[in-house]
Amino acid sequence: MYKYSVHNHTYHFNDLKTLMAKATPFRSGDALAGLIADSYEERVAAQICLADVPLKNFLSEATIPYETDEITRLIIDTHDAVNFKYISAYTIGELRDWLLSDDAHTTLLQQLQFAFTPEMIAAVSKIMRNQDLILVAQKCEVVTRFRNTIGLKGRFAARLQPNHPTDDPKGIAASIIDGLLLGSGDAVIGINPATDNPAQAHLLLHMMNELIHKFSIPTQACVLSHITTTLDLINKDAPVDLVFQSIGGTEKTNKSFGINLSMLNEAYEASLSLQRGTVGNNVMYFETGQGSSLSANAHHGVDQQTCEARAYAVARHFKPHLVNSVVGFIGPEYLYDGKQITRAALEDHFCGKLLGLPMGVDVCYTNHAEADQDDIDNLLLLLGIAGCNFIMGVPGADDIMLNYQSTSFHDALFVRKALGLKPAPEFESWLLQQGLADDDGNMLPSLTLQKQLMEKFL
Amino acid sequence: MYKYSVHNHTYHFNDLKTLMAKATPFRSGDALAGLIADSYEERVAAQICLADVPLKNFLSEATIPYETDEITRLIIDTHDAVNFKYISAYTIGELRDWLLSDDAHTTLLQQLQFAFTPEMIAAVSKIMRNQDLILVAQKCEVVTRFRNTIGLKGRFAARLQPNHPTDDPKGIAASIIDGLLLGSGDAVIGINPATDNPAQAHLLLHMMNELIHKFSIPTQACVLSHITTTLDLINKDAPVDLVFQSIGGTEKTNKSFGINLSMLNEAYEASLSLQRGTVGNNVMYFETGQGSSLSANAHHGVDQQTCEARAYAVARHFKPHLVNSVVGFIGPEYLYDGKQITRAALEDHFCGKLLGLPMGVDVCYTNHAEADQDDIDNLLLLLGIAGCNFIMGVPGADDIMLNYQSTSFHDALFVRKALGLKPAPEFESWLLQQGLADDDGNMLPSLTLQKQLMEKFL
Amino acid sequence: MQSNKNISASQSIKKYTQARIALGKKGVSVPAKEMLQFKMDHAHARDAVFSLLEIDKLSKELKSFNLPVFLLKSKATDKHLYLKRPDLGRKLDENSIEQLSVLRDMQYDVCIAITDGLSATAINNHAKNILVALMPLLNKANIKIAPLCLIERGRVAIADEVSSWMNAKLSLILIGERPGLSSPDSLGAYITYNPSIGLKDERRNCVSNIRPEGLKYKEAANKIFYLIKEAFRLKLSGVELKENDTNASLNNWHI
Amino acid sequence: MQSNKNISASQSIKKYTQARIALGKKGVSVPAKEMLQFKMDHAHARDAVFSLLEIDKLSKELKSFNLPVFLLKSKATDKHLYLKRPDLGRKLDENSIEQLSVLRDMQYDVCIAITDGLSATAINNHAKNILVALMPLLNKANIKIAPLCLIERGRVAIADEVSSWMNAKLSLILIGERPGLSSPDSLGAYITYNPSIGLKDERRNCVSNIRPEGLKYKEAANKIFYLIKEAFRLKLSGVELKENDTNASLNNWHI
Ligand code: B12
Ligand code: B12
Repeated sequence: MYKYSVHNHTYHFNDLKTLMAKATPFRSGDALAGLIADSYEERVAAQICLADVPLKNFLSEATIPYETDEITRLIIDTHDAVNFKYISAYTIGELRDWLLSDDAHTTLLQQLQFAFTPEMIAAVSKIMRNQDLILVAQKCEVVTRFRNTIGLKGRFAARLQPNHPTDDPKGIAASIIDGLLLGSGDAVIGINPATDNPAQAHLLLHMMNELIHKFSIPTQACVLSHITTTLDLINKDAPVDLVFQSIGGTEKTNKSFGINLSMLNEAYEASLSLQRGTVGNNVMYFETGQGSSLSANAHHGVDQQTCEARAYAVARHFKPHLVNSVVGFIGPEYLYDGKQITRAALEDHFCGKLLGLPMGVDVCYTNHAEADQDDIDNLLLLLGIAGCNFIMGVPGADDIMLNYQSTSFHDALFVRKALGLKPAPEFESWLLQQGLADDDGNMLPSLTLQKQLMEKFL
Repeated sequence: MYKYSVHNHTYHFNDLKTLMAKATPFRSGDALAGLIADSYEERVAAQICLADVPLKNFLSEATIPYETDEITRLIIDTHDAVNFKYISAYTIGELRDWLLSDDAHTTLLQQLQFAFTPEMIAAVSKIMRNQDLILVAQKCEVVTRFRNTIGLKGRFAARLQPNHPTDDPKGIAASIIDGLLLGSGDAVIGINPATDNPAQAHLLLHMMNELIHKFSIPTQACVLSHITTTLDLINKDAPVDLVFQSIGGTEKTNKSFGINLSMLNEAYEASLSLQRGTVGNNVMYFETGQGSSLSANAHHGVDQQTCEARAYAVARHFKPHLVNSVVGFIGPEYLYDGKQITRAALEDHFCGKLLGLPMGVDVCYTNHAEADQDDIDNLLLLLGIAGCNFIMGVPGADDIMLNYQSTSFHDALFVRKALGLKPAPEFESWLLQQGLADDDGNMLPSLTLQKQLMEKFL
Repeated sequence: MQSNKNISASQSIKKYTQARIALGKKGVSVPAKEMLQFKMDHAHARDAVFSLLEIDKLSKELKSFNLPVFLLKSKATDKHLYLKRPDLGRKLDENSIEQLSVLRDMQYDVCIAITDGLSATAINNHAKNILVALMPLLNKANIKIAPLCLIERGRVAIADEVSSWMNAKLSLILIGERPGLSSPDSLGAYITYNPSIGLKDERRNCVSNIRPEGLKYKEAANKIFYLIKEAFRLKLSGVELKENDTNASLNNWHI
Repeated sequence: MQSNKNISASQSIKKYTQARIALGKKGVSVPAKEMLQFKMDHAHARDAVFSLLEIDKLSKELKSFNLPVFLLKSKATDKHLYLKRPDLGRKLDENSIEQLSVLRDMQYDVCIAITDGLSATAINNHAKNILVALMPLLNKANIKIAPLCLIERGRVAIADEVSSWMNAKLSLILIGERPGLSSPDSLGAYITYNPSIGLKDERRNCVSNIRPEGLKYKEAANKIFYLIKEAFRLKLSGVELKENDTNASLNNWHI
């Protein structure tokens, strides 16, 4: 039982998960779930109260019981008690202050990744302003490698997302060519298939494999099929670089996605065994997003941001190359407008980074949400400053299959230009070699390459 | 008469000012004035239509008649026809594309300042995304000098704003000391007096004069009294550094502020004659803000952002040291929420910079607006990236006299840290000398200086 | 700025996809024309979200399949509430339940529900056409189809409630997918074997992006029919039911 | 991090102002405690915006000055509308005009209006006290005061309309200033000589920040009285009327 008094009123919060939910900045999803604070005053009371909770409490009071949830078990069983000593005396408020202090530097934060639990980090994010989330995330550095190196400071990558409503290979290839010519694709060339048909996925994997090898592009490919489909494809010797899966932060959420930890593990082992990486072996690509647990009616009364942070505990277990919070994707029932999307994105990026993940963000919104390109522009820059590893590159920011607006090839260039950031180093060299970029990072047209690509794939 | 057809509907716009108003991104002030587009589709139709208007039209079709408004006369009479040749063939849409191209570089943009009219720049801003406003503003550089140099690339200044509800000199001094110790005050130490009592203003000017000279602080002081009060004080030999005035973009608005161009000119000449600057002679400090014309019922059917841009024509005539758009100050009837405030701030900064002004922004909101510190944090960074010259430094972001939330000394440090920016060079050296900062720009405590300051002023 | 030659080369790749490619660039930015067109499309997609079912036209069309047609509503009483409260969009309102109660003692193989979802435009434009292609397949296979239900402001899961009132073995719901910038009228079909209230989406299959520029009516009907057949054969639907048919359109997917 | 000694030194400057100084810092940031306190104050300031006039209490208090009291309303029918439509807050509603019409043929020197503005709390707390200090000054000067008007949801300019219905030579309006984070109850007084509908703010004078922690009642009353006297003497108010009195409180402003 937690409580706090303001003027003549005492607010009571039954348990840690309630306190955390009430301390959460307002968002539609938690309102939908009936978990949100009833007033601004109650919200701040909960934040003040949460600031005084010792970190130790988070090890003894689980938001979802250890017995009933394999993710809670994963969190507790992999907790790094040794490094926890650095911070074990702190409350949430003190942790926030410490994170902002110069004592909390890059390498120490890296060392503490498994000393933090998702709930601790979710809790501290709830009492932080956007500027705090950005300043601390800026200090984190999570670097991963497959055929190139993602996440170095001063770098900013983009997933090339060439989706097509009927998975037409030529249509997809046209988008890929456009994206490469505009410098996108270092994070991954990743196609969401319109259907979950394995034959088609196989075909697309082959096409990308040829592209990458024929043109010596230092990047990786992915077809974002269900993990069971991908596993089958691996068994059929399809050229699988990264294994994709959407994941959630509760066992039940993952069940609704048709997965569990052991399935993830099986796919992880299978793809590791392929040894397709050249500079490293981070083989997984995960997508997450606030709201998926509630959407699957699997949230156990835990607020959506805490569920999201728990998903990161799943992700980090498999040393992913990329983790992508698809932040505005589901719709306004979880994040209503640009303000909520922005806040959630900064929280997700912050939490993911502290928990040791190579976080990217799909800066996006749907047409039923109250948001527009201006919100996207703002958030892009904030994430760029916060040190986000990658964003999406979708032709003209319009995904014609998934029906939402994400960020474009141009947007990635915008962030790089406005903030002086560069693509992944191997990819940068490739762009230079191909005459697609000059030394200052300006993109140049390359008719030769374009012609070669078009001849091969169109 | 302008028009554009979508599907089966044709939208008609009677004149340029109507077209511009309808093309304006939604904001409460223009809705209040009855000028806003009726639907999103109409707004975009107006934008598409506006994109096709040749720049030349803006020289022949005034938003407010030449005959009835001295600001229109100022705009037309000082238009730089020679440099206009660079852009005279463009439409608004082509101007937008050109501004974003590499052809539009810093020095050329500086050269074009008086070739642009406020209306041209307001119009082009209306069809630009936030990212466009930021990218173009980033290329501008407007440098001004009095006792230090403001506006250099890589620099970010703060006005120290130590207001007190009864103008108590000790209360004000305490805030000044706090601000200096936290590295604020390079733009100006500027007090809004609680009353317009000249004796009091005189007193405060004396106090700041002593402070600046005794402690050799390379900065300037200002009491933000009405310009007539300041002029009287100059005549009474008060130590006036910068002359302040709130200005608007129509003659009628300025009348409601109790001023006109000749009064401004008189004060300008008077303060120039004092020769108090050491490294330069930019002696004016202007404040503006969308909504003031409507608030004074003096907008002539011109949208609030265009009125604001017209105020910049007034400002640039007097080569000010500082121009500050107090963007969220008036309240929700003009800019309803964080989104509108953010957009307006980026527009104002963009327009001011292109028109040749040393733009700062008071990133702020009132308690009756739908905004909070998260909006402030976001906007702060966006402006930092856009190259904004300065922001406010208010103790704890809470102005206890003007009753609104602005940015704090800490916020200025946050922007500098997150973006690697430094204070004005002369002020930076002073901070180093005093042991208040180290070479990396980290702020250090200086007990000696603090004690000296306290002994002198408290 | 790009040379003319280059522009025309890059233009030529446009024909392979409706995606916004080969836009050119000014500095690093999308040119004004394309940028404003994007905004206009956004305005129209927003309009589609708030579009309404053409009930009269649709019920006339549905009646042409010689099945009773029920006009139902979810508990979400308007579009704004519908957006914020998907839970209400998953439940039938009182009046709708009352209407369905007459079917209490019936037994059907397949129940077909049609609902606006996030784009009534999608249903207005395509619902009939897809049924025209699908119905003959179902009839030929001797599948017993329940009365058709046209539902205002439904979510996918409302099919679970509808079909449990009808005792249907499998439910098919046609729903307006959220409007895209380039596709304000895309239709989705979701199939659930042994539907019951409260089940999860992993128990369903989905055929998506149905519209002339996406998955064509005939191909969509084939896919749906394949999934229905397989569901009956395997007595399940969802993640364990894979869409393994190599149908006609797959042929031109080889590169 | 700061040393203890330094913290205590910086704490000692706190006593000179209510401003948020000497907060310390973590990295470059405000410590958690202060940051959260700021938020709580924001919550309370937001509450003040939506606070309501205690009409019963206030009319009782106002009646103690032996003047008739009118209870009026602006055309802004609720607080949300009031925030978006200041124009409505500048106009009396029909019923209020009807009430005032009985005064059509009267003549007064000063009309005093009292309105919630952006903080009813300010009026609830201070309106009476400031009048207690001011009324004797006005009475002593033989100034003829009109009936008092308590107005819900008024803006400053509503005083122009009120006083024109009463034919008053000068209007004084007490209004709740927008709430600050540290002052949810600050009161402002605006004085207009020869008020008439549609005039501009440059014709008014303002005495602001009236509350015990700001400008004290007695000093405020002195200032207001000074401005009223000067306005009658010069037959004007506004930018040309400067507040040149060196009143008591000015003495301790010398450093
Ligand atoms: C929104 C969405 C989601 C959301 C749904 C949550 C929500 N509250 O809306 C989230 C992000 C959780 C999601 C997850 C997945 N989705 Co999805 N999703 C969509 C999307 C973009 C829009 C759907 C829509 O408009 N529905 C209409 C509204 C009105 O109905 P609703 O009742 O509000 O929404 C329900 C359905 O959309 C359903 N749903 C969403 N996705 C899927 C996928 C499958 C296979 C099923 C059976 C149901 C389902 O969940 C919602 C809640 O019950 C479509 C793309 C499209 N063009 O339609 C893809 C789409 C339907 N999803 C797809 C896929 C593959 C998935 C995943 C399997 C991805 C993965 N590998 O893990 C997961 C698992 C879904 C599950 N079994 O629970 C594919 C389906 C391909 C196919 N033909 O089978 C689509 C077509 C996109 C794509 N090509 O990648 N998805
Ligand atoms: C908002 C505001 C403004 C806005 C008003 C526009 C608007 N639509 O609200 C703007 C930015 C335009 C403004 C301008 C100025 N203001 Co002013 N303003 C305020 C503020 C912060 C809040 C007022 C409030 O809450 N009113 C209550 C609401 C409910 O009433 P309202 O009808 O909506 O608002 C009207 C009045 O506020 C009036 N108003 C606003 N400022 C002033 C100043 C004077 C001298 C007068 C007579 C009227 C006036 O304009 C509004 C529209 O009619 C106060 C600070 C405070 N603590 O009160 C300073 C304050 C009232 N302003 C002040 C000053 C000095 C000015 C300027 C003279 C500054 C300058 N040097 O140019 C100008 C000119 C005003 C004029 N003559 O038209 C001083 C007044 C000092 C004094 N005792 O004389 C104050 C106290 C702040 C300060 N110390 O600097 N202001």
